[in-house]
Amino acid sequence: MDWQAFWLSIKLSSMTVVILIPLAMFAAKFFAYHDFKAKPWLEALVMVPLVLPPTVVGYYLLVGLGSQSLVGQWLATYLGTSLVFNFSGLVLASVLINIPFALQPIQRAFEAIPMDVRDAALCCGMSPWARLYKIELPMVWPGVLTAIVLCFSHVLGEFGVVLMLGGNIAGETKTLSIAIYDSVQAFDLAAAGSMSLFLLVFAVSVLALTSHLSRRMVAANGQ
Amino acid sequence: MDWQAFWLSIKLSSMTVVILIPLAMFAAKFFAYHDFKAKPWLEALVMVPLVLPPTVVGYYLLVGLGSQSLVGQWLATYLGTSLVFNFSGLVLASVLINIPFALQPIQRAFEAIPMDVRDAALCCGMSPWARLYKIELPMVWPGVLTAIVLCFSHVLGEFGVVLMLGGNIAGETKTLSIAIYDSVQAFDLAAAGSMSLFLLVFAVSVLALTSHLSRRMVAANGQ
Amino acid sequence: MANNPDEFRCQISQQTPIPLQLDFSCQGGEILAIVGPSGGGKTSLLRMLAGLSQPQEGEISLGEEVWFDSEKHLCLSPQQRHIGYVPQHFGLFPRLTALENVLAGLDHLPKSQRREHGLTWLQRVGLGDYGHRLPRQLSGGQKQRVALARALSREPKVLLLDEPFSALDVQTRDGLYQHLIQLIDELAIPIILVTHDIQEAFLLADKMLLLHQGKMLQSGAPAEIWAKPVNELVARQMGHKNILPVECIGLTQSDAEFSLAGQTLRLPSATGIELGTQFGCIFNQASLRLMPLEVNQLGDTAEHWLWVRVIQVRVIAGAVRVELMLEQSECMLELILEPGLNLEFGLPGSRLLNIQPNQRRQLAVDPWRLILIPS
Amino acid sequence: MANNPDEFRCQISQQTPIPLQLDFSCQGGEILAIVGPSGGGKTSLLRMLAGLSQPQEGEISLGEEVWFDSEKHLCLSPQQRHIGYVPQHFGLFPRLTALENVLAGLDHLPKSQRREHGLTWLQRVGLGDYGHRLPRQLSGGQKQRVALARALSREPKVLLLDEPFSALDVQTRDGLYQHLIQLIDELAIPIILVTHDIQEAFLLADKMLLLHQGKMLQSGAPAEIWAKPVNELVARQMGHKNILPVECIGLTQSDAEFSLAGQTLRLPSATGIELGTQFGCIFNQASLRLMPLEVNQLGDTAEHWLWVRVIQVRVIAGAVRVELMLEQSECMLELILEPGLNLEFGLPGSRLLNIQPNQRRQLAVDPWRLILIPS
Amino acid sequence: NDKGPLIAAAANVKLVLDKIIADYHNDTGANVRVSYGSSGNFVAQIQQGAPYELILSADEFYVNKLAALGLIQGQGRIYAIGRLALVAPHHSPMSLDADLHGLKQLLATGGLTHFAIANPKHAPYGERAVEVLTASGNWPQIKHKLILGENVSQALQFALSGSTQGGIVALSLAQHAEFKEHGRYIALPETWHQPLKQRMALIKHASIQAKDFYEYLLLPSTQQTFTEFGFAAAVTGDN
Ligand SMILES: Nc1ncnc2c1ncn2[C@@H]1O[C@H](COP(=O)(O)OP(=O)(O)OP(=O)(O)O)[C@@H](O)[C@H]1O
Ligand SMILES: Nc1ncnc2c1ncn2[C@@H]1O[C@H](COP(=O)(O)OP(=O)(O)OP(=O)(O)O)[C@@H](O)[C@H]1O
Ligand code: MOO
Ligand SMILES: [Mg+2]
Ligand SMILES: [Mg+2]
Repeated sequence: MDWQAFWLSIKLSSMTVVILIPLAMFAAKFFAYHDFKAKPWLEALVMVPLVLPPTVVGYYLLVGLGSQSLVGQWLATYLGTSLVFNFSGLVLASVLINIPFALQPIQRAFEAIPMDVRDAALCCGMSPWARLYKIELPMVWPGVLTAIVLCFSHVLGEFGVVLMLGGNIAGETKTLSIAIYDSVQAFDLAAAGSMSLFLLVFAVSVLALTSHLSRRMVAANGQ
Repeated sequence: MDWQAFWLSIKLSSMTVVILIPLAMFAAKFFAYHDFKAKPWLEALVMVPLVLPPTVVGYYLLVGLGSQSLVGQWLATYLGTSLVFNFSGLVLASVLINIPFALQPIQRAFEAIPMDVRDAALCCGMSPWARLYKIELPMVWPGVLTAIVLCFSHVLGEFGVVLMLGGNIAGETKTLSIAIYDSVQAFDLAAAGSMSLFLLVFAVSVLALTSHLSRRMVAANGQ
Repeated sequence: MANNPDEFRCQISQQTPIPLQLDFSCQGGEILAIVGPSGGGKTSLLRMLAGLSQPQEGEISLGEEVWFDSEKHLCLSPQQRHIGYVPQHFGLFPRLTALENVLAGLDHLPKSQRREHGLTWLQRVGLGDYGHRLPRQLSGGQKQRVALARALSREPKVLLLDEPFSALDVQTRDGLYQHLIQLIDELAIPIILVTHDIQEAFLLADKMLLLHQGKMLQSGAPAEIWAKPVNELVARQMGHKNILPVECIGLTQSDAEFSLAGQTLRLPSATGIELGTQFGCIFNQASLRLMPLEVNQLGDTAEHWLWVRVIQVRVIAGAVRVELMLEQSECMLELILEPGLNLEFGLPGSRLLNIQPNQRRQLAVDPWRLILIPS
Repeated sequence: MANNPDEFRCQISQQTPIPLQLDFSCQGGEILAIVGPSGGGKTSLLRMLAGLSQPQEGEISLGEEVWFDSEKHLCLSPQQRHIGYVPQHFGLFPRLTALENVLAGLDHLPKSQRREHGLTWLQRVGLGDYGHRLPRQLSGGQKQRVALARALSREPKVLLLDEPFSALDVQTRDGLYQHLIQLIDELAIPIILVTHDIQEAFLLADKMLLLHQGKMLQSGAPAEIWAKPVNELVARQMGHKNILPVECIGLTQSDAEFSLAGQTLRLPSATGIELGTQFGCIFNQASLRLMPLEVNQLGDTAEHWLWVRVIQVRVIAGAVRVELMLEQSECMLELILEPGLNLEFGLPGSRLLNIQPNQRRQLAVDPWRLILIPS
Repeated sequence: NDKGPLIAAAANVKLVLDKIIADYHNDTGANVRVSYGSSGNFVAQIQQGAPYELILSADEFYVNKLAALGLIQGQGRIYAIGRLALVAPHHSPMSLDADLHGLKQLLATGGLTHFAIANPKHAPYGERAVEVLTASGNWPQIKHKLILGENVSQALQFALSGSTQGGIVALSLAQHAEFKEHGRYIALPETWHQPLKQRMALIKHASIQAKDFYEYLLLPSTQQTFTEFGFAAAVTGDN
């Protein structure tokens, strides 16, 4: 069992979820409550990371963010940093490619808040933050949970983008899913099998626990 | 532009959606309205295809469905068919790995149907089919649309499982996403770029159109 | 069980989730009104009758057809019961138009007739022009009427109405009463009507049932319950206002003397009245008459009259509402003065009667009209 | 604009999405009741006052504070208006408990006071023990009371109530009236109350506004509108029942003769009555008196009486409701017989009066009490 | 930096390189870190500033490409010559011989439904496999039966999956212990195809340690290890 890779995967999944979900909530709320000509196009554009093979997405990200690119040069010159072949690059990539999984379910959840509840919330004199936190978040929670579960799982399993942008560097960019892939490639089926099994058991337990806790949480105050 | 691969991708995406979504609706409805001990576990298990690297999932599918496997032998003996290295195998694999994308959003949509509407539907004396078609489907439609969009896009972009189970046979299992991957690997960046662009423009247009039409459809009778 | 062919019988009891204990029946062609304080269990009961939830124990049947029997573990589904149900919050299908909502209940009709039948009912509830509207494009009362049309149009075997007119104005309401009465003439089905409007219950219901915390407090003809409420809660629910505590302080063969906040009242004696017993006494409108300003008109011996002080005067629809306080107490009385009833026959309006706050007045009491209830 | 410090003024007009044309004001400490048929635009109006939607044109202001001005493109948000709003369908926050729902409106209070204040109000609406319940665990009336507590507890600058008592029984309702009146005494804010219950409007409202298809049909003190409705629609909304078409067929200096379904009535003449004009005539309860069975008591010259036939008799709360039909016509009259009012003073109950369906009776009319409205 | 320099290596040398790195550590006490992947990906990554100091490519093409871009020191060196093997899973009716007669026979009888090679479009081993099939005269019959792996390793997975009757893969992989449980193999003569010259190169900024390992790979003892793992020794004089 490659513990280093395992912890890296967990770190990557968690950071992606922690960064992406709040951003997705704002975007989802905006999309849900505003209507404009370009909206269907924007919504479709958000799906782009899903439509191309992950390795290809990774390739374009690599070219777009690498040291030869404008972004890469700007980053190197002014921040002395880089987004390729290191962990922060992976986080960025994971956030980008998981946008569709985060946005869509949350947007649907916002759209489903009944008009009269929205009206009442507006008339209650709460600050927008309080409203979001006290009223809207509990109501869109099932959608947010779906988003979290999808993103978390998908980051765990994702290896195309990660491999391309990260370069399989142990301790830095070699996630468990790359380790499993490597083992399969190297015919170390025993290692691949045990790592897969471990990852599965872990992920299923975490997800089941999450869904159970969230159900209890929601049941404790209702549904 | 590899038209054969393009049409194959479209065919695969469409068939996956057509087969998966109705099944997902029944499962989602069941999950939404029934509560039992094992439910969190089942819900988590459904996420499994997301958690492992697609190539690895493909490898296990290949071994599990191949002609040496029990399933493969049964299929060969009794149906004279096989699920590896051909299109039907791809469809099966696509359906399996997209279950999380289909199930979760639709389940949330079912859960969001208010109690009083469900009560009223039960008291209207409609057959369960009529109820599903006339009452529930229009209400869960946003969730179903999300499921369709996610599945459709994901099948287009998926290549790990497809490559592993399908074996990259032109006209049979070589989808556009594999073709793009191949081009990138072969440093045929021009071909990769043009195919990617085409796929993107196509996918974005289809998705935007879908979302636009569905919005109009729903607007015509409401929301 | 040799039931009436279309007698609807319900005998249920349960402790959880909320306690319920009921036993009643309703004949075909009869309207049974269920009234009671908010949270009494009316909606919970209706959902059980509809088959949307199951009581712990008991039996529900329509004629020979058993709908629910806890002993035989039998429970028909809502579909099998073929009921018409107007839920308290309407339960309209949000993605269907008003007309489609009505049509949704008409699957038992041949396809060719459905549309016309649905349109007829939309017209009856005054929404002929709103068939294409979605629920969210309708006002509260319009929604309620769609729900009503959906339930009434499907020629149900039993009709369950949960405050079906609560969002409607008088005029619209009156029109719908007529349609309901017409429907009952045509179909002769049992109708269970939950309502908070006592006038409505009086107007429509043959029987009435008072539900409080899951228990039947009283049942019978509305007029009977009104005239003989078993306790103060029932009385208040029936709209009685002036319920004051009295105590029997003297008893002869024909009369009983009661003390009421220091004043004394002589009422006709009746069985069950014993010296020292406390009662609630309902001073309903018909029993009171405010005397003109010239005091002492009734003489000084307080037998059938009380001293009161005027607190507030308010003109209401065609009448005057006066709030009075019994002298030397906190007891309030409300009096609706309609010309000729509690006043001497004359022109209405407080001005003409010269009723002013803070006046001291005499209030004549007709002892035969008072209602005594156990307190 | 030199407004009263807390006068709430609203002057708006629009054509789409629904036509609305209104101009009214409401002083601090006043209750303005808005009534009108279902779908008249009451909820739409309230949403505009709350800032949830914008009218096309007009101005809304509270004292010196302009809330909306179409010319200056000014529109305060609902938060800025600091209102209390009870939506028609309650709009409770489904994931918050009853208490949290109330607390949600108390962000302007110091944190330490919120909980206590919220609990006080929950108790006032009779839900002290239900604070921990979620909306879906409450009955219809309990939900409505939570919404009410949420709006009233936040000490708003204006209170907007959309049928806030529609799901409540008489008793609970009466208790809440008291709290509302108490609140207005404490805060002296303008209160806009949409209601379908005319009694409620009479009891609570200082002013009343009749809204029909977005237009103000009439406004004024409730008693005034009741006594002088400008047309039949207003009359019906005010609860008048017996509105029959009459035509002036003779005119002297003091009297006017009217034909009513073949019979003739002599009424006091008034300005505006011309030969041949048609009116609606309201025969309200106080104007009618059913005569005993011995016919021809009033003589044969029909001046102040009509021949009628009894159609239906029904005992209602403390009185008898009789449906009569004018002879030789389809005109129906409804009569609530309370002892001593429309009958000679005596004991109530149709049995004692011997009123039976199909009897031919004389109905005395008090000409001074009739109300004529343009038809 | 005791973790050692980062090396990019083609996936098909994973087995042998793991052994060599262990030996290297034993011999010198020094460490290297290695990242296995596809040579094509490495080129793209090195172009974007990947922190590799040494690349072991699966063939010459990619190193030459890097040289043309001026990203490596000199032209690099050939470190090993790849060899091909014909493999068949245990149940396969195909008989193995270096002349591919068994394959031809199976094709003739229609007993061959699927045959796995690496994708000739971008995998060198796949390219050479096609050469072998062409030279042996089997190409027209077999070209529609081909299952293409993303790389030679995946081709072997296909071959082992039981759903093919065989395949042509790298000898180095076919020799692997794991493989023996599932199938048989036979080495194919090097004369059937262009030599699979696997070239390595030091990246421009490569450190002393990387250079040291680079040299270590060319030691005769190391080259001996390569041959044990199914490669032909590369260091015979010509660069
Ligand atoms: N979203 C909408 N789109 C179109 N018409 C609407 C919409 N909402 C309401 N209406 C219409 O506007 C009119 C006024 O509605 P509103 O809800 O203001 O009536 P209301 O006076 O509150 O009626 P009620 O007493 O039944 O609640 C109604 O005819 C209704 O059908
Ligand atoms: N899901 C639930 N869980 C727990 N208690 C509930 C639930 N639903 C209703 N109750 C409680 O059951 C009691 C009866 O509710 P019900 O809805 O039957 O009352 P009701 O008579 O219809 O009242 P209303 O006139 O206000 O509609 C109430 O006290 C309510 O709080
Ligand atoms: O680059 Mo490979 O390992 O010949 O397929
Ligand atoms: Mg209820
Ligand atoms: Mg309304």
